[in-house]
Amino acid sequence: MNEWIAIGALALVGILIPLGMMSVSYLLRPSVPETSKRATYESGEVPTGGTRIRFNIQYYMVALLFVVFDIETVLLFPWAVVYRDALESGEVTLMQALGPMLLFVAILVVGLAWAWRNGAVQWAKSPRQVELEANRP
Amino acid sequence: MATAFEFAPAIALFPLAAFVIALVFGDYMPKKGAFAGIFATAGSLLLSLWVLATVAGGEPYNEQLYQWAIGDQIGFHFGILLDPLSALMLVIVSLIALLVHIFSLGYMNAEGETGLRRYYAELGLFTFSMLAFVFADNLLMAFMFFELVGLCSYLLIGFWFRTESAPSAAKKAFLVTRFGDYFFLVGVVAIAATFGTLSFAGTESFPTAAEAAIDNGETLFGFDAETWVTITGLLVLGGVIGKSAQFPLHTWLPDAMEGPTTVSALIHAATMVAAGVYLVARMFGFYAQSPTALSIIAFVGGFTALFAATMGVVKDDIKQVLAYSTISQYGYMMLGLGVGGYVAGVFHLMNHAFFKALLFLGAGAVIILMHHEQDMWKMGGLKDKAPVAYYTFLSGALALAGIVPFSGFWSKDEVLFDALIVGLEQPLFLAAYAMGLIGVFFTGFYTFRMVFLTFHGEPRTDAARDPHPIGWSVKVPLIVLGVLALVAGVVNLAPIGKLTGAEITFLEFWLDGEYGAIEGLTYHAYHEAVPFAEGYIGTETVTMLVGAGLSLGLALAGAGLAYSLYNVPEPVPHTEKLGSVRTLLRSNYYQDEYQVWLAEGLTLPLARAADRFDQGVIDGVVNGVSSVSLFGSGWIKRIQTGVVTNYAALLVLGFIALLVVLGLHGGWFA
Amino acid sequence: MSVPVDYYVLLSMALFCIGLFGILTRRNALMFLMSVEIMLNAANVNLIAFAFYHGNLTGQVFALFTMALAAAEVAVGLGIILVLYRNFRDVDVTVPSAMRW
Amino acid sequence: MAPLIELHSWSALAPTLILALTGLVLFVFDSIDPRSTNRSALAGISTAGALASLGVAVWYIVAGVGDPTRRGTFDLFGGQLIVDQMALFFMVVVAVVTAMVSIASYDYFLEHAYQAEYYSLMLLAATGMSTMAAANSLVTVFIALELASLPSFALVAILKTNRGSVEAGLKYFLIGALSSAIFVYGISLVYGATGYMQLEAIAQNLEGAEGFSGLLGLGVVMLIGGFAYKTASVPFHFWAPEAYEGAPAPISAFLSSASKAAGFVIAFRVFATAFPIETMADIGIDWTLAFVILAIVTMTIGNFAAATQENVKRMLAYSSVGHAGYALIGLAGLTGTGSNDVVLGAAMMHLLVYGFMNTGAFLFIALAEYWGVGRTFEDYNGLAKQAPMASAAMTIFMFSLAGIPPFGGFFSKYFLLTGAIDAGLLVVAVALVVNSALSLYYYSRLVKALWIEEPVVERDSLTQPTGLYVAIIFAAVMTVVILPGFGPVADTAIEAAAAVVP
Repeated sequence: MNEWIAIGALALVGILIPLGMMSVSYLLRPSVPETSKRATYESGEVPTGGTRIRFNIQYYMVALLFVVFDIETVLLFPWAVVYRDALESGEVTLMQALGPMLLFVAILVVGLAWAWRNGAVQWAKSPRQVELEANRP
Repeated sequence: MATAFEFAPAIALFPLAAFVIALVFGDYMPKKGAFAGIFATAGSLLLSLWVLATVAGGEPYNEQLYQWAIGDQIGFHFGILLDPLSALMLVIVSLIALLVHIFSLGYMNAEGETGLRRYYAELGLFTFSMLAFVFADNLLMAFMFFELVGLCSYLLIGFWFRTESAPSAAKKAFLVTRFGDYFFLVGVVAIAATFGTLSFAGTESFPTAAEAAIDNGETLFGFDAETWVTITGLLVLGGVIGKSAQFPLHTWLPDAMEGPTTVSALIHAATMVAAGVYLVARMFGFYAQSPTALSIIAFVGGFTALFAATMGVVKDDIKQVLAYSTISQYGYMMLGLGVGGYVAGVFHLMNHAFFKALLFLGAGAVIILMHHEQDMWKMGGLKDKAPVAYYTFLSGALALAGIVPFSGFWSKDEVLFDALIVGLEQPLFLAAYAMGLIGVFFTGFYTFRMVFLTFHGEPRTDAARDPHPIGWSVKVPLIVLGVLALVAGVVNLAPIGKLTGAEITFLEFWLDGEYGAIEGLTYHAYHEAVPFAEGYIGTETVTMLVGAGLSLGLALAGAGLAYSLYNVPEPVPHTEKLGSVRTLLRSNYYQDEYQVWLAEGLTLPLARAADRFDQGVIDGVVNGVSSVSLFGSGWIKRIQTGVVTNYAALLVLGFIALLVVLGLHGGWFA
Repeated sequence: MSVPVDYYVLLSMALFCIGLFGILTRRNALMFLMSVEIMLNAANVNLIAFAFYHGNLTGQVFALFTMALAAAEVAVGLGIILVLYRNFRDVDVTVPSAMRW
Repeated sequence: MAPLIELHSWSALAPTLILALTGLVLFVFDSIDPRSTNRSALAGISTAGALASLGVAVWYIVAGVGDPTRRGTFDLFGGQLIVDQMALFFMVVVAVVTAMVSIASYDYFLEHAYQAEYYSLMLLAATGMSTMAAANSLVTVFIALELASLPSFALVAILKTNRGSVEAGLKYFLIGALSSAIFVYGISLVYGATGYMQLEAIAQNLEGAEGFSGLLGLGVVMLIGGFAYKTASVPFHFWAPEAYEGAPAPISAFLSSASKAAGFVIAFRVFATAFPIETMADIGIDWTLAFVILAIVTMTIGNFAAATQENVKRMLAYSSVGHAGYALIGLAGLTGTGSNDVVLGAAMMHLLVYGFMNTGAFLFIALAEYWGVGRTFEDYNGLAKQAPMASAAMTIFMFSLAGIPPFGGFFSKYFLLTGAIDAGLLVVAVALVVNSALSLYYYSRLVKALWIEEPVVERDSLTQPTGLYVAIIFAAVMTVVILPGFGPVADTAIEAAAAVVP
């Protein structure tokens, strides 16, 4: 159980330090309420609205794409681990080791290309696109 | 090498083809399809004769043609059984059918009937059904065609469906026979379920199986085998009693006279009514296993023979007299079969077919002569004006009354002889014999009362004074049948054979398979199976002479009484002298009344109660089930609240329930 | 020094139940989604612990697949939640209840 | 029989690969020409892909792939995927439903903005279902299941501005996510108890799982949950009525036929292969009992809830739940007392026939939505006068669904009934009969509305969209001609089932 005591102590210290610092600062600081202090902080600029604004839909699009493609790379990981060993063992050819992953990436590329062409990663529409959209039934 | 048997199906299929042709093209054909029927029945007759010859050559035939349902235990099939009995019956049926068709030319066509297309089509179908019934090789096929026969008789009795009485008579015939057939159907199912086969003949037949079951002392459905055979046999007998118009299901037959007289001839002589008795003969091997069933057949037959004969005495309508005589004569056949006289029963069936067809056709001729008048009191004196009709009718009447040497004498005498010898050992049967014997007297009386009233004396009406002429198509069948009624008895002159020692009982040899038969379906086999002992007064010959003398004497006495009462120029009804008995007889012993009372007083309330039960309880349950279902449906669909969080909760609950059930069942928590 | 596998199972079951609790109580679609993610990760904990216990890699690799699929699921889910918001002006999962019974 | 060219074992998966490839081709097409409205090209590509997949699968069956006595089964990736007769049988079901739905969608999505996305998502979902048919390891089962599910969520919600479609998509997604979480947790527990994910390996290592019987039991029940979700069985069926009602009708057809069939094939394979009945019974996990309960409850709830629906599509949705209950008999009957192959084969046959009759029925709804006649029974009144052919087809579907001879549905249901009786499950047999009787009520209600009732409102004359008509008539013809062709179908199904059940 000794090891567990050490871990517990470490966790305790880890919690106590930030709590202690916050309470010390709360005790020491002066309290002068003022409207500009309560305003939204926008890097020194005069704020133009509340914090609860709606983000552009593109944020979500990019975020979704990021999540998906980011996680897909996880699948590269086990492959990468065994790739060199597999080749050196001589039991598989280069094509057998590399081919499936190339196929996998190729499929991802198709997806990415599709997303790109459909404007998922485009931050703003070009005038030509706007015009095309307008002419579309 | 083509044998007769390869063409055997055509015997029935010819009339079927005639039916189709008459139905489709009848209106465009000369004589409205009559020729189609005549050619078809003639073809059937020729083929039947060929088959008869082949069977006589020692080649019986029992083939399964088409299996239409196969189960684990039992298969149902159509097949053909041609043995001496069925071959003989085929000839009789096709001959009578042919003659009736020919006669119809004179009776129906010449009289300008409408609806002849329908008439000939139905006649064809009727003949087809009967022929197929005759050569059926199993009970179910027999049942099917039995029903078809019933249907056709319904159609034909109701031929004049625009009159008031014909449709109701047709309905009555249909319903009464259907009542009997209901038992028949139950019997068929019972036999099929018990023995796993419905074949009449062969090693895999139900009579054989029944015999084996009785010999092995098996228990079937909780009864010992013999009792069960009796029960199933009596169930089938229900159909026979209905069709062959035996007491108490005979009431349809007199009403059936509403049909055309030709149809009556066909129904009474060769088809519908004969079907019942033929069925008993067909499965005689089965009945022979059960003395109880046989004695019931004998008693029903004997009683009916007497009972119907007494009613025939007081009838005024010529066809009514014949109707009751038919009932009575089939009673004799049943009596004969019931006492184990297989040959006697079949012999009488054959003879009766000839003379009864003759009498009906003769009555038809009389009706033509009389411009469609059927009341005998309005006839008289036709003897000189229509000698052909008279002499042929007389021949039939003598046969019916059982006057030597006409055919009816020989067969009726044999029936009574068989009853007598059995009765001498089992006194119970003496009662049946006595009834049959007394019936002979009445038969003689009403037969000759009819003859004298119709043909003798002075014409009593204008119609009788100036009769309508009759043509060749009427005369030919009458002559053919008249000759047959006279001579048909020679096929089995048993008394003469016994007296002289000559081997002249051909029918017995025939049915006994001397000329070839299917094993087990012979007179000898039956005779051994029948459990009745036989006794004689002195010797066999003495017994026979006593019996024959007695019956002949009674018949002559009856005829003589009729002669003295009615063979006068101006006969008067003597029936008043009978007093209240007359009312009783005229009312047919109130048979119709009591059956109507049964129907109205007993069955109707029962049916009402059943209806109320059906409407209230059964329908209530059904409606209740459906409304409960729909209510339950309304409730179950409320589970789907539309809120997805509830779904998740219910899903988890359901999952946990499943887990708990499975866990408890598998003992995970133990 | 190794932690018995039972502890991991207990941990994962706790996570699973926490996720289930979230699903049953939260009405916000995003919270619902997060709860599902917790449940999936509970399975991942199990998989990796058992892979260690059994000494084969199947569980670990499958955990990777699960994560990838979870991500894809989230992507689809977010897309659906977006159209949900557009149509119903809300991300409360109990609001769309037009179809029932 | 012409010899099959000796192919790489990969090629055994060709029906699935063709579907995947078609999906990718559609993506490439859309990348080249974004937001294309070339409906004929898109529907043509996807139909051609589905038909190619169908053709190859049928060819394989005929050529004897998967038949142990002829070409044998194909194991791929160390037994992760297997191509046997059962796999091919369900690949056929998936491909044929996909083909019918693709053709029908040509007309249905006339004005729709996301043509290419629609078809490619459908093909990807079909790929997933096709893979499910071949999945032989819990890993591939789960991946294939998700591959089928994720596009389905999007497909249900594809009418982005239709509140019904979005609501359906949301409910489907949420229940689906919950179910797949439960399912994957079940996988992790089974893996924990046995140490393997490959189905045969699980079966071999069950003996060692004695100490973990609690974990294994929980895991098995969780797996049952996952299958119940995919097959829309109680208590995981809650998504089905809403998803089928709200989704575009071709998608309802697709999900209720192909997706359900795919759900069943993995259930059949996992339970028949990985959890042999005797071994599991020794451990105390009698999973057939679970399926007996689920079958009875599912068919009862589905049919009872369907009985009083006013909305035709929702009625069909509930009836689809009821039919899941019928097909569950295939698993419930694997008690070993009857003939396992017959009862499982009967369920397979039912799913095949169901693939035609139910797809056809939903496509008729699609046709009605295309005409815009409305959703309730009343709205369908008198349609037969204006569209006799389609109505006749719908009548065939209804009677076949109710299990009336001489249509295909009668035979498969009859086999299920005899299978249930053989297996000694009299309660299930009784429930089947009672529910069939009840189902006749609401199916015939629709037939009555179509043929007998007078229209409530005057309708303009109705057009005859080619694609929808082709698909419906094809489905109707198949529902009828499957009867004469039932001999070989039944033989194949029972043979396939015999290869899977121990």
